[in-house]
Amino acid sequence: MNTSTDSKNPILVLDNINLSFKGVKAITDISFNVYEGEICAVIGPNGAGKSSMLNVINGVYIPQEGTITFEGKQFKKMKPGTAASMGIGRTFQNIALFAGMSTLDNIMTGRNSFHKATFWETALNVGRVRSEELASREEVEKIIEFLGLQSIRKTPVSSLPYGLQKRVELGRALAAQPKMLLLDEPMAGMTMEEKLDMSCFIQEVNRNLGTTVVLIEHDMSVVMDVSDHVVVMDYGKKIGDGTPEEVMNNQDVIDAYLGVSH
Amino acid sequence: METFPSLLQQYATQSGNRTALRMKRHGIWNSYTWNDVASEVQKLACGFAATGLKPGDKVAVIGNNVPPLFFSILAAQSLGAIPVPMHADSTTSELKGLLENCEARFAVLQDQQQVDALYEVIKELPMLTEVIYFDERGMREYDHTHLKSYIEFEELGEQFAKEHPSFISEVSSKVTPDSEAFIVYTAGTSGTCRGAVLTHSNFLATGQAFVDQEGISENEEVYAYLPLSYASTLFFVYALWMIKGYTINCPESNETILTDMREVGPTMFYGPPHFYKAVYSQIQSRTENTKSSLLQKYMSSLATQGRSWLGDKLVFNQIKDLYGLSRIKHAYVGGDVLSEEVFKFYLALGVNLRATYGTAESAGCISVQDAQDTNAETMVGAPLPGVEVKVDNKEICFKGTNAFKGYYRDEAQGNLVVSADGWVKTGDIGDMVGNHIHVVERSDCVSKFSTGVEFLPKQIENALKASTYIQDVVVIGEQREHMAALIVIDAETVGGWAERQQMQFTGLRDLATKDEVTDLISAKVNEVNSCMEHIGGANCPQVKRHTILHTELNASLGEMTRSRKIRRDIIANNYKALIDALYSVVDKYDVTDTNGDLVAQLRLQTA
Amino acid sequence: MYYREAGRLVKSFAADRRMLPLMEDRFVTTLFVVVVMYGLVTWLASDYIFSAILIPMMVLGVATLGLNIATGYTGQLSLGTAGFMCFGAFAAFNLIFRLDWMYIPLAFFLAGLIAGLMGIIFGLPALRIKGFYLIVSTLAAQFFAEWVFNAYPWFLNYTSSGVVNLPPFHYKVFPFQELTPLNDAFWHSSRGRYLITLTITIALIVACKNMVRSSTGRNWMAVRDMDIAANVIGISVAKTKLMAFFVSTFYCGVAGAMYSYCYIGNLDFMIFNLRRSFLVMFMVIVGGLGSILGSFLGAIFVYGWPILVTRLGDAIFGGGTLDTAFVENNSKIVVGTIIIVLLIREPGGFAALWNTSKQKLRVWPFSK
Amino acid sequence: MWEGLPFFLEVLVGGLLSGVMYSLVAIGFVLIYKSSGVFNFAQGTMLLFAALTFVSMTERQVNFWVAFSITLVMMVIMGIIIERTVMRPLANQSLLSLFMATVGLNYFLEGLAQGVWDSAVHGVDLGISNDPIFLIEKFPILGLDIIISQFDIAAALIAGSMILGLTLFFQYTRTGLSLRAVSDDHMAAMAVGIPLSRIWAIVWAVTGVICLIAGLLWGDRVSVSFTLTAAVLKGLPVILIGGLTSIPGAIVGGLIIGASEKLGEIYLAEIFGGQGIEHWWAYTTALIFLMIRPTGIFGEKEIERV
Repeated sequence: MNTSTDSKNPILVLDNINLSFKGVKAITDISFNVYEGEICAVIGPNGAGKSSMLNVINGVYIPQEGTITFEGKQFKKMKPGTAASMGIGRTFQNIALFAGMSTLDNIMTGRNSFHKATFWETALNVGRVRSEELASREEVEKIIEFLGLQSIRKTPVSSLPYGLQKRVELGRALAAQPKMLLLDEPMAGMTMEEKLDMSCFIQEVNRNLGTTVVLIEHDMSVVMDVSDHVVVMDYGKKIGDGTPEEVMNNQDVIDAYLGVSH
Repeated sequence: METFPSLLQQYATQSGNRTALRMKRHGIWNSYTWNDVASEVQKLACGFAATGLKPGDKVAVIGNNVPPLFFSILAAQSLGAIPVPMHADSTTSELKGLLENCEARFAVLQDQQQVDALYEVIKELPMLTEVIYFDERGMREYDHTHLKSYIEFEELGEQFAKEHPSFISEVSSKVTPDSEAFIVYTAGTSGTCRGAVLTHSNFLATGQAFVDQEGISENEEVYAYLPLSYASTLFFVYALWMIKGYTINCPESNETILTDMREVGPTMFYGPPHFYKAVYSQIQSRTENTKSSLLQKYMSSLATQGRSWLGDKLVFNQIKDLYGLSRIKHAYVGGDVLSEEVFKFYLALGVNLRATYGTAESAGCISVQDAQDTNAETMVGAPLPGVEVKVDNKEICFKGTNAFKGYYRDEAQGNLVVSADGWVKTGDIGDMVGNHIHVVERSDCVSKFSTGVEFLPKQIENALKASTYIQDVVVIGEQREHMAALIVIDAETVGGWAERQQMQFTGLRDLATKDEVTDLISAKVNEVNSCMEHIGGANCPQVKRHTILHTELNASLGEMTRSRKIRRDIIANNYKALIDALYSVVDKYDVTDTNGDLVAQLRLQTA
Repeated sequence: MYYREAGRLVKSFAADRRMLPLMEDRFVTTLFVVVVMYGLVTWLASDYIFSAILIPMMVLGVATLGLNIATGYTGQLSLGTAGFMCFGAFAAFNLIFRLDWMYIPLAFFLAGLIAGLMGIIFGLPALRIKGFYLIVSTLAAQFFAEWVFNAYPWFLNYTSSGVVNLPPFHYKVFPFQELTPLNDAFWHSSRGRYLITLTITIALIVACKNMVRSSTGRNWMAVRDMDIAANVIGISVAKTKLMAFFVSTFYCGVAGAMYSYCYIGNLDFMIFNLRRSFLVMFMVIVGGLGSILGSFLGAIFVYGWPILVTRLGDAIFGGGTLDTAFVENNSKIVVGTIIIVLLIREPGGFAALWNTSKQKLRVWPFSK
Repeated sequence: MWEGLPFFLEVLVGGLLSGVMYSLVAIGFVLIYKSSGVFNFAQGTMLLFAALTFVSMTERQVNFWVAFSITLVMMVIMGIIIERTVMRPLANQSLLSLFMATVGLNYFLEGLAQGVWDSAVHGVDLGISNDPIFLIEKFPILGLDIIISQFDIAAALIAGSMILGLTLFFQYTRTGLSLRAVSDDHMAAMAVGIPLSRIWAIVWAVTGVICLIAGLLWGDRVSVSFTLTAAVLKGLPVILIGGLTSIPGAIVGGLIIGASEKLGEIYLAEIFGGQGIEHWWAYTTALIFLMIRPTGIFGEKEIERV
């Protein structure tokens, strides 16, 4: 389904990552590659360390061992700021929107790296500020149209239903025009239609903008039809890695995951 | 005598800087002056010409009414080609059928959605040579052997214009009032689609008569959300626009239709009954939500006592403002009957609402109510100047400037509908009160019980639909011993009601199966029954059994036309099991999805 | 009611980004500022109204706005407001006293900058310390201010009493002032000081509004609402916090300078004590966290209440019957109660009440 | 041996002794913070309120113990009332607004206290002599020529025993156990059937008592007047050093602040030219500690879950 995956060049390389909290192992010797322009699904039972994995990738957690290589740049520990500036976008499992702001403003914050004006310039609302604001607004409006958020543009996000909030969060991540998106259970707790919409959005982003996507998802049917590449985790270890088909037929996976999970 | 292209030229030269068209996009209202329109049309037309569009060719235009759609229609017409508007959300099979029927050589599409719909069958349509899409988003991946983007198409046009500067004007000068302007497919409630061929003068002559009679000015702000694929929309939005040169405003998305209407605050508006009904219901439920008895008193007394100066200042002007009705001079409803209660409400509110009557065959308009008709929603006024109407054994027939040329490639059907002396059958039954038309019923909607007794389902449906809690009703009874009704509740108003009752509920599906709601609706049904009895005597047909559906009727499943008229045959088929249950003794019916899991347990009520 | 929004087409992003998007609001605001504040009030108000009501309310409003930027918009608690006002006041004094070419507005601006600098210094711990622990650093600032101006009389030009009367020295408001009919006497008069305060206040309000409706403000609120998420989408939390502290204390500094120059007319570190910090904080809570309008509503109420009580007392029982202690305790009880009630019932403060009533007007006759 | 040492020790001991009192106040904070996540800023005023009530009664020739017990009861009631009327409605609000509520409460009580009684300065005499003890005379063995205020010792002893009592109470009684459960996780605590509101009531009542004791000791040292409310400002840096939720933290913190205050006053004041640096010095000390351990010495560091 995706052309650029065939020319397998990894955009992200994780090299035996180890992470533990107060001695409790969350991730053990995990290494895998994410290839440019693919949709990579990380699956596994609850508490398998999937979210922690994403947190390591964009520097929210610092692994005790291992390296993260993004676009050839190797890091012992990634910082969230650096990750963002290198073009890693992110959404969270339990929505992390800015509750006090409108849909529009939330997505606008996603463009903060494009705003070079200093605070005193903004105070005086000089030409540069105006042009930046308008430029951002234009970009953000494209996203709003893409995600079909027109009717809730100015609504405070706190008053939105769950499904829409997830969309807004995706919008905020997109606003930064990331090279790679980390989506933590983008479809959790959604109705069937919402799930379909969401997977359409994800696929379109991946196809049309060429954005690499790493997502965590429980709904196997979704995983199977959106992803080019699946990584399976269990108890902080990697137990499977390959195309959806390969993974499906991998015995460990069947035992560990498909066996136990709902 | 004018044609659409000639009128366009006129505006471009005379009032080039006036705003012709506005569309909200990205949260902003973008305007196009007549100059912009003219130049866009010029480019497109050249593009068409460059890619070999000949006069008389058919151009399918598929999409919501966004500016480029208007442009392509005008462009096609100025080349003497015939635009064939189709619905934005038509399914692949629908498209295939229509495109084959009208032998379209060109198709202009709005965006990915239509491309996807068409893409699968594109190779099965040999005559279709060019497919143009407006909206670039998501199109890069597609194989472009059959596709052109609007942009590259316009580039072609500019090329062509350099080579043949005067080509377009020459061709369009050859377009005469009697040349075909549109082929409009009738979304017949009977199901089958027929393409009515309509000329420039069908629209322009009739339209001229209309604007003269109604006093439409060139300063109108018109709000147009209905797709151009209906004859009526073509008449009320497109034709009148070209006649008066006023400003059209198009909404941003389907979710923002109401809010955008407020932003526009139109002076003229044409809408279907369900739009007016929706606004009405919303106003009602918001009124109840205020819990202010004074306001509720005001509103309820509105219909009876009308408005006072104070009432206007304090309440009604504000309400009109909230729904963008404050500036409205001409409000029209058409396509179906709007229930009396709602109709009266708007009139009392001071909205000059008029019912219009028309069919695809009559270029969308035969007559419009005038002052003396407003007492009854089924009185639709005197025929427009230049149009004659007669009633021939209960069936309404018309002839005159708006009479169509016939059905495209359907001689036989044409002859059935058009008599030798040019009278066109509408298929609606009614009578004349003086020179005013009174529409009683669409003939194909008169049903017979197994006993042979005739009854008019629509009558009961409208009676029920007068309730703000009921969105749609389907009355069944054809070849059965009595009537039964499938009811779709209005999620918003019933939801509001439920909240006021401190009820817990998740959504429409949940509401539909709640005892309280069932009682609410049953009460309404009984009310209607008793009032039917009151009018028609004891043995007049009544709704014996009814149930509340767990979903809305679905246009894409063909359960209703895109103008939201119900299609009995398809519904009867889709809900066969349920209906059979209704005619049995059971009082519960389980709806299950494809995996056989329970979706909802419907209550089957007996009146 | 009043609002009539049908037929308003927003035709550009610029128009949509206006400070006051609603035409009605623009109308009322301009009317209020131009006709009322600059017109009628300037013309009619008495010396008492100027110097005992309007000027202090505006000055305190600015201070409140300052605190609101840190606490309301960025979520950084601060108890050092008065301390930073103190820095501002002394900075202004020394600038004007030691540089005879200095102009009042410039002096106030520089005073703001200096206070802002202190703000950054005492804000630095915020980069490592979160939430309540930050109180420490702001309180340190408060006490440090009180101490330093006591310990080093140089700042007071060695005035024995510890209080300098202002303005004992000639001060200029703007260049070529002598060419205007308005002489020093005017600018030293309550009316003149009112005009200075009003103009500066409006300027500061506009500046704040500009920041709030641009990337700066969005970043502040992002940090306030969820700093991890903010960090992940590339907002430098540290930088944003410091910036907020700087701007916040800048406003407090200017407020301090205005407080001593335009309001009480003397310089005394004793009045910039912790109690004043808390008073400003009350104004924020009562007025509403994260609201410019609220900042001023809060200031007006908290400052105005005691005055109101005294006035009423005088009106009812005849002049001077209510002793100050009573009034003070009364207003403490009232304000305290109101704070608690607001926090329970309407955490948004007066601003929220204002907005809900405005919203009601917009959807009148409906309730939502 | 450094000849300044005795003096240094004298200062240090003095500091530590007064530190004990800070600890006492601080524990009040900690208890409430632990149980309901509230940073009770009103404590200073509760302290004043208690002292004022007591004094105003003794001044009206009410017997010491009668006055004491009446005040005690009153403080308990007050604690409970506060919990009911202010804290419960605000349960599971943001920490910020909870804090602000107590600030408002503080202001309210100030008004009330001075409204009901008066804003005059009162003396309170607990009958503890204030004569200094010359250590060298009492314990020649130590060979230290240090003067220690008898009162300080007494106060420290009282406060100390109080602290000890509380610690034991919250370590070994059922209530204490449930308190710790609550501070770990409200929801869970409720799930296992711990009556939150009762815990809160108890905690606030205990705080009332603490306020009384501290109020009296303090009042005796520096007359009973408005300045007593400053107690809260003493308590603040203490618990922040200790880490908001830790009783041992509060104790250690108290000693640290007490000592560093006195030492700073003696040894740093002249470096800084002026005097009265102890105010900001206490906070600077706290800052230094926090920069090293952002959540205090005993405060647990939370992992940010996203």
